[in-house]
Amino acid sequence: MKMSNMHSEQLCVNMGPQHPSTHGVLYLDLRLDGEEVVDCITHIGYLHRSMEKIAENRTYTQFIPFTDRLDYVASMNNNLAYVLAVEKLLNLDVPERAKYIRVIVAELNRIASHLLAIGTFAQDLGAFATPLFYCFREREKVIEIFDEVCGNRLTYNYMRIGGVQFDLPEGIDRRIKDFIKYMRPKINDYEGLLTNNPIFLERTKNIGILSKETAINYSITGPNLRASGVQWDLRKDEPYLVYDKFEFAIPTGKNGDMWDRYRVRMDELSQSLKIIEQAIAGIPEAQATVKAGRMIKPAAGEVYFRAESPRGELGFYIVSDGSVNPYRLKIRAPSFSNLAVLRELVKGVKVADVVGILGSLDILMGEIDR
Amino acid sequence: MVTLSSLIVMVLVVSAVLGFISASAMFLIWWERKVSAHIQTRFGPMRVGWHGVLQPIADAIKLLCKEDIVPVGVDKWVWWLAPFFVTVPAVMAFVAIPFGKNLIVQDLNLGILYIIAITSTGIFGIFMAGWGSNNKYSLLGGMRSAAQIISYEIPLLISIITVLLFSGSLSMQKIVTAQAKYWFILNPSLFVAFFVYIISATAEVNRAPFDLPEAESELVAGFHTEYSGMKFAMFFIAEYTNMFTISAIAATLFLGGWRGPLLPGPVWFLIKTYTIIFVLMWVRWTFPRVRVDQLMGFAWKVLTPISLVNLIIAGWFILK
Amino acid sequence: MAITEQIPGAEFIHKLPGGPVVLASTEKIFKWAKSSSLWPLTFGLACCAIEMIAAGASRFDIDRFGAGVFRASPRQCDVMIVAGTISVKMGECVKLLYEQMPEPKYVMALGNCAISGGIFYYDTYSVVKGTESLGIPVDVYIPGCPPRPENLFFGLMKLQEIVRKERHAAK
Amino acid sequence: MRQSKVFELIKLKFPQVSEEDLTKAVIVPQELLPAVANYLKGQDLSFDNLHCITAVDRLERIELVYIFYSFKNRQQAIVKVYLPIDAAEVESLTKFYRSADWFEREVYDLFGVKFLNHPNLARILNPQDWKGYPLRKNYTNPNLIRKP
Repeated sequence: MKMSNMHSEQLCVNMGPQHPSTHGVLYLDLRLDGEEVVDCITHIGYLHRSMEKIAENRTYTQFIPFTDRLDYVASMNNNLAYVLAVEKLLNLDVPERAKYIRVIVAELNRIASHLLAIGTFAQDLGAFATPLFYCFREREKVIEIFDEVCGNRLTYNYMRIGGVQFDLPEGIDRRIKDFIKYMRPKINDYEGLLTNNPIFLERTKNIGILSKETAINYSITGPNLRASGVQWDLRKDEPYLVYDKFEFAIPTGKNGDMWDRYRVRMDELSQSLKIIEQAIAGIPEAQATVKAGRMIKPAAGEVYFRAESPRGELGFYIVSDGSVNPYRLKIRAPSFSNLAVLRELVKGVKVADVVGILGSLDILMGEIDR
Repeated sequence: MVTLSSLIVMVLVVSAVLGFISASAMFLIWWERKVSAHIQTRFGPMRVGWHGVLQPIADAIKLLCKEDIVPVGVDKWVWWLAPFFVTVPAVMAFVAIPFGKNLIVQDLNLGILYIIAITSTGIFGIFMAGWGSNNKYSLLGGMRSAAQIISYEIPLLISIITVLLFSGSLSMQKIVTAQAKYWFILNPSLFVAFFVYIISATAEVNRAPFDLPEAESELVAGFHTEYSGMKFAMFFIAEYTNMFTISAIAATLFLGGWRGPLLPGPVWFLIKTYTIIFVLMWVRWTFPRVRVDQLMGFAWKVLTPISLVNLIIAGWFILK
Repeated sequence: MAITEQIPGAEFIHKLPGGPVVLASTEKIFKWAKSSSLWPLTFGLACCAIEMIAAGASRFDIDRFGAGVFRASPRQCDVMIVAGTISVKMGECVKLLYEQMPEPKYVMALGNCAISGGIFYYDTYSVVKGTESLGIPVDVYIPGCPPRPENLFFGLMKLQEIVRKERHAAK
Repeated sequence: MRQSKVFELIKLKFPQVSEEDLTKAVIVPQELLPAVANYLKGQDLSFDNLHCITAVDRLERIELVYIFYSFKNRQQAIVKVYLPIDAAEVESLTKFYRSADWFEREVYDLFGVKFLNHPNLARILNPQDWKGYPLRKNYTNPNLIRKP
């Protein structure tokens, strides 16, 4: 008798909302046949904070701190996408120096975010705490820089409409350069710890395969899309700020399995370091901010702007009616679409792979539930 | 006929063994926390006693005075008995472990068989915990552990049989005596057996990378998800005691037991045992976990054939 | 009820000469043990959870205080760190988790959202205005948005102080 | 290819569509939406990605905003559908784009737009027994305290 003909009674396991590896408050309704997943229904909304309703009652500047709390691992990138959207609405051009500063902090935050993604992914595969804590050790270095730049560890609230809150402090370029020098060999450490580990390879290769067509059809973005073999990065394809001045590659995967998604993130770490290096070298001495005023009144109109956040394309759709508050603000969060594909990916895999695939998608509940 | 004096001796020996077990388990818990912390570039417990040495004692006292929750819907008897079924075999195995030349509770002439037989019954407790908790995570953990332990028992036993071919006896003390000339691990065929034994024994005691029954990132806490307070502590102590037992067996069977120059026997025995435990900890805090089908595949497709071939080669050597 | 009263024969020990001293010191040991081994629940709600992990990670290392054993099962932990915004949908689950924890149990509200709703107090329809409004008693409030790991340690030390100063070892 | 070019192409095929003055978005009558989506996804325009669906409550009507993207042509298209507020119903796009599933559920949850023939039109962010549609301008809830 073939194994595939054997079925047992379906077991319904509720994973979450409190579960060590659901990355926050996600609730998966798993239907199991033995250890095999038959179906997985995803329930979200356990962190729904009604950001979009808040936005309608705040001025444009007042909403910046709320964007910090969307994707709280990459606050700078959220700030950035939001202020760029508002600037596009206002047709405001920011000084060159501000653009460079924005690129530097956004890329630093991308490194911090990818480190967390790699660490939690390894944790989900059962490498208990060690890779995660190694990643946190390096992440602390980035946070230290941010702490000096804007005085906070997690929610930076650093970008302003028309520039940045403060200019970079004295001597920060030295520290950033030190960090780059420190970080490069550490990437090799991770390669040694995870990449060539036979158990890790066995667990990640050819599992959770996301094909190119499915990825596009599900509107997957970011590293997950690139891992499926689509060479697409907004920083390169629709360059904003000064990304077109820098040289960097877009790492892509082949199969779109867990290992490719991990690989793409690992490669992006070094690419981000490369961008920061070039930005530090080319930063012009100038004013960092233009005065946009505290009460911003854009003309009536609509704008959709998206930027490449570490998890994918973060878009802001802002409708203005000419008053100080946005009439409607829609946040198009990358994790939202990235999570939607989970049900497709986990059919037929083992329970252990569900958490692995979830970890490899690198979702964050803050921006899914908003 | 039990006389009073033999009864007193018995009580003394039993309390000595129990005392050693709890002390050793607590030491191991502290040590594991320190080892893991230093692997992760942390310090681990520091505030409770010197470098946190009193930490496991504090933990134990705290667990002792925690509320003992009996969830609604548990299979009462099974649920109650499970921690005892896990702990008692772990303790009973100590009867036949030789700590020194004369330091053994009872040198059974079927010593190793007894230990293997006793430790395998620990699975009943785990499965009872999984079944009795009436929790799906526990059930999955219990089922995984049953499948895992049955599969790994085979390569484990075959690797031990390889040793027995060379020692010619099942008695633990005689196995140690047989290593008077050289440690068994230096024999090429037993070298292979040693690794088969260590891998299957790691799986047997549910340590990472084979810690599927209590896989935290998948099954919350596995078979002991619903246990609180002292019952949870019993699972914890049993886990560390089992770890000590398998390492002690490895030290006895392959590393010459309590034999060693200069230092007294028990010291050598403990050094060897704790070295193996340290390696197990090192592995635990470095490797990711394997998946359940890979785990079974590894046991049946890799370890069992290797150990069988190894046994045949060893037998051929001896007959030659 | 004091924990020592649960010990079999406590009344008899109390009557013996020196008995109360023994009981009192036992009580002290229990309190010491409880305060030095506060195991938190692995339970991150939102932003503050990242700082909670950071507090457990290499730089800060909450394990130094004996509180580094993050247990995923509520049955095995002593302190619930409510780290983040509680939404209306999540409220019931938080309450359930609190009820599943065995006594003696403590709650730390980490961050403004867990204290009062924080910046999500106004204009939202889906945020619970703090942990206490769910009916969960909070022992330590740690303000900040998010609080730094140092603040979490300060809160933890305050909680240890509370535990040591409790009238009875069993709550 | 610009948004206006996309509009012209759609206009050729579907004469009923019009262009919004301010935003240059393509306004599609609600009964034509599936046909337009099918055309957008087809060979001529190959908009293979439905990037986002959202809605705006304009008090008298609800505007549905569809953002399409074509990876082949590197081209974005914004399509709008005006719906009357008291009978907000439109055909679901799930049979063309899988990403529409969750986006439509979100719009249903927050604006109360009914998507016909959706495989599982249930609330996604709010609890299933939630009353009202929170992002409509006239939404009230005792929990909702206005900032003074």
